[in-house]
Amino acid sequence: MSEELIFLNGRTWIPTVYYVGEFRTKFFEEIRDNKRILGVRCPECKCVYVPPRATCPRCFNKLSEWVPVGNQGTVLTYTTVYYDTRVQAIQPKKPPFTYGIIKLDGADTGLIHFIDQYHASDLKVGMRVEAVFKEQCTGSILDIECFKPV
Amino acid sequence: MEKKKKPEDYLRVEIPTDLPYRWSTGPYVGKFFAELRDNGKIYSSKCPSCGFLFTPPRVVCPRCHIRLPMWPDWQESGPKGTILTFSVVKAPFHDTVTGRLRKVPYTAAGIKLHNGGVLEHFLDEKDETKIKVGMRVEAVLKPREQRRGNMEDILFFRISPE
Amino acid sequence: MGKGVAIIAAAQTKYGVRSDVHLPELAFEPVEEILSKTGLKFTEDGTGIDITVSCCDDYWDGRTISGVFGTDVAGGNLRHDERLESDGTLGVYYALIEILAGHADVALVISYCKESHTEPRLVENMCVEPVFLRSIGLDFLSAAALQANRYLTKYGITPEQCAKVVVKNRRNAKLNPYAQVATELTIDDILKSEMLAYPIRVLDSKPVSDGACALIIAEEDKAKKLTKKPIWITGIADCYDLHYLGDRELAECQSLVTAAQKAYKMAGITKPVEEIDIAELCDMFSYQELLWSEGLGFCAPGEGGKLVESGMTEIRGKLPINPSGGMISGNPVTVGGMTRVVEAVLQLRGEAGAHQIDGAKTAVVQGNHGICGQHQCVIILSNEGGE
Amino acid sequence: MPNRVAIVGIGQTHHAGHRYDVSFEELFNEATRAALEDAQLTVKDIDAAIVSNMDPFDGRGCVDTILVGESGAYLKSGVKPQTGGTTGGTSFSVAWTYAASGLFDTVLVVSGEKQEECGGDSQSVIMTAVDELTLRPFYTGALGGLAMRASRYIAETGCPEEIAALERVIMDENALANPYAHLRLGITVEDVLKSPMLIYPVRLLHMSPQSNGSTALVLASEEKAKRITDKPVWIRDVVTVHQSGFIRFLSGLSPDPSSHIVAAKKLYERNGITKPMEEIDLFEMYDPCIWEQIIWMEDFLLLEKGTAPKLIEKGVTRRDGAFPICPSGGVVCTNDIGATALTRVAEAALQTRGDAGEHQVTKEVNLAMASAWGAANWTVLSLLSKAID
Repeated sequence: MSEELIFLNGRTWIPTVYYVGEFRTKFFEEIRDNKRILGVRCPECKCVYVPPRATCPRCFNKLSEWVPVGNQGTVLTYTTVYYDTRVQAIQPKKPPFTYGIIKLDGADTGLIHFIDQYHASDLKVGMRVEAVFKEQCTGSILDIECFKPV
Repeated sequence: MEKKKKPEDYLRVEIPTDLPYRWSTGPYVGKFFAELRDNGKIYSSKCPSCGFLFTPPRVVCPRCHIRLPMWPDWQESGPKGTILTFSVVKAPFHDTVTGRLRKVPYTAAGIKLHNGGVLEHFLDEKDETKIKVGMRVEAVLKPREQRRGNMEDILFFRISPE
Repeated sequence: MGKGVAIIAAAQTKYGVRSDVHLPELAFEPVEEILSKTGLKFTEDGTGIDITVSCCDDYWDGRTISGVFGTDVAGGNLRHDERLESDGTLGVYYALIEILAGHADVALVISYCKESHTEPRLVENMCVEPVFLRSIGLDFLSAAALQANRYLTKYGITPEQCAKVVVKNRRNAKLNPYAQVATELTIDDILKSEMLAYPIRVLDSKPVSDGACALIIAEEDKAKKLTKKPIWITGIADCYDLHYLGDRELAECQSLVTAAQKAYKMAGITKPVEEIDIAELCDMFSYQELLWSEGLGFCAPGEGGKLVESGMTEIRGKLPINPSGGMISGNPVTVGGMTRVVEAVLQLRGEAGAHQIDGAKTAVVQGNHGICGQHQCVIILSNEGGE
Repeated sequence: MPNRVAIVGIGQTHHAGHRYDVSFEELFNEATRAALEDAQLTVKDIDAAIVSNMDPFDGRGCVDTILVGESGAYLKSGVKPQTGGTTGGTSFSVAWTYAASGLFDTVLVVSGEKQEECGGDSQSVIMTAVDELTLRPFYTGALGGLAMRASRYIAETGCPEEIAALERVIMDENALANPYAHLRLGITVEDVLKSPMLIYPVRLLHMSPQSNGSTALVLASEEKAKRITDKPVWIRDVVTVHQSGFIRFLSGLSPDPSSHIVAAKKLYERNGITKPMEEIDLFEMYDPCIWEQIIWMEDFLLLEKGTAPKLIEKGVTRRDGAFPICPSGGVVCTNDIGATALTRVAEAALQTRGDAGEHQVTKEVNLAMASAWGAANWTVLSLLSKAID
């Protein structure tokens, strides 16, 4: 085929904004004001959820009981990311960086966040980590800077 | 009563949707673009079953559900035509390609091309009182060296002097 | 099920980076083929196709209500055309539901996607919860890597065992003319390929791919009239898992286990390994074929690595998995599950050519949608039956 | 004979200009809970969940997977339809089919939209709905098509603007009686006539607003439905008719009939309806603009062109009229895109059950119709009845 291929460059840009909702806002306020992470407990199955949500996905109960969980936790799994999304920076950190799923002490579910290590020898499933908070909080999950090994 | 909260009082996370695309134009619209760019010609294809004319040519007839003819079984259309519908856009909105507000006003029109189908394009007249359905119009192309192989190789349609 | 439902025809495009065509043109290729194969038309008098079900995704297609252009391709003008944003297997499921409900007798199901015209990681980032996941840049690749590491660590599955999946499937792909990438690889090639997100390397993941599939599904009487080789859907089920990865035990796949159990029950299968002749699974990443194999009950939890090492899942093994080459040899998302159905149909009809498994009678297909296989669909197909 | 299915639970959130107070997930959950509560069921009773929205308005893909915890879909079946404005109607049709298939007895359908999350610029979202190769630079906004249809109707029938204003006021009166409606203005005909012209002949008050909200229904197969409630609303039929975006658009004055007419004819033929206005008791129409309500009355009810204005003048479409249209206030008062078409069905079902409260129509409702509109003038038309046969 000698036919030349013509391409058009396109883009979808929409100024999307996501509302946290009054219920979940407490989670971010607590980080900002007290540098403390909260979970919500289901009255029926007693599961403590982090990230918080207003409904127990298993029992469907409305959740309202906030419970503090530890700023320390255990790494359930992690991955060190080496690729770059290149075109736009959706990744808040420059590769290589590490995501971990961290089960905070007292929580029954894991929170996905950054672990500030990327050498294989420094990372291990089951390792203990602790949240590092930002000085200036804006009300985002990035108010937690990352988790660092204890 | 509690003071009414303003939008900015509510916690929110701003992350724009920003997705890049690189569209393949394929053997139908792509070839139409190439002919427009290289030879300044507008082509249409005709459904062999129902006779509907497609400008630019497309792959399948929605009515008859058969593959439409490929190049070179197309017919030359325009550059003259008549206004079928039009709309003067006055309210600005974000252009999803540039991420900026569209410059308004502009007029978009559905033009029934001579010997062709209906082509949507700009009309070089922003005063709606001067535009009437059925008016004769004519395509104005960019100079050859500025044409890139897309719809905007046609600058706009202008109302023909009667 | 209230009545027999069968797949009577299947078609697919060649997969690859298809810069030569615009998306509707790609989608029309298998539709044109299947219409010409079956002679079916879009009629209103009950002699042709009653409904079209399309599976595609707005963000992947770069178009809001992507089904609008799909209407022309799907024969939907002034007709009943339904559009789902999910994997193609869910489209097959919905067509069957339409038929069982008595709302349609013959359905065309299509799925299409052109991954190459956008940036997959950015699209996937749109498909996660924004406040906690989109904010940190998560996409389906980094999420899969979290799942892979959890699975490997929990059960001591080795990167070599995952690599063996790739070696096997890419070799199978050499026998499949529709496959995108068909290469003879060694385990070493994979283990030395570029690391994307630990433990997933470039060769552990599927390439960027474009393609489309079409199927015709019909109720029993019409199926028998329309083809001599109907492929019966004897079991089918889907199941959702939770969205937040930290809510799930990622080393298990609860939604797949649930869907598989339901589908097996419907099909009357009690010993999957004995009763199934062939499996086509959505292995977007090498570890997934192992994890999904466990979910489908081909081996005990944690035994996926040993399963691939045993040679049982090789093309000439007792239970060949992905003789087509699998998704790891290149199929787009949203289409991938339907490609598995198309491949299973070819096998059960004895039309798979060089990668034919002789005497295959029963096949299982797995499709999924969402982050880390969150929404799973299992389909059991057989060339014997009709109720 | 397909299996019969009934609506056994109806729920909706308040539809509002802003719902900053809740997250997207919580919004869908509100409607889901309301529908389950109405049916007096728990999430354990649900076999499948059909969850839908129009993704780019909310800036999320795969929302069925994101909402699993809030829709009750965990470890259950389901799928996400997406057909633009029609989505809610399509989702209803899909849920009806699920419940009729014999594979699922009780099916939840929840649709919604948090339009404020697209940053307030819905025009830009809709711009991405037109052909990327040939049409995006010339996009005229959603309004363009509505205005062209309205101006053509006026030219053909001489319908005075006062009729549109009157019907808009009737809708406002309905909305004032419906606590869930978004725009409840207390406007007069004069107000409508003086409201700013957007594109001739469409004025600001003619148009539907941008709303946020969610609606949910619980559907059940015949045996289940009879056990769940003593007031089931039976689904007589649902007809879907799509049409090609290109042929409608590119032919301008298309020779093809509209999908509304094709759908209506099919529905009436399948259900032995010969005089729709006499046999059907009310109609919840998807009316994106008040002019469309007038034009589409004629399309859906197979009336002669230009006859709708007289019916409006006579008060036929009012809540106490002979053929009430949109007693809820309709889409011109409430438009949370993904939910809109499902809200039409929900409202028609409430009226059929006699549970619409202050906006309950005067006449008895035995047979009600609801329409959906979206994408390239696509149609879903549903027929609900009080009696099973």
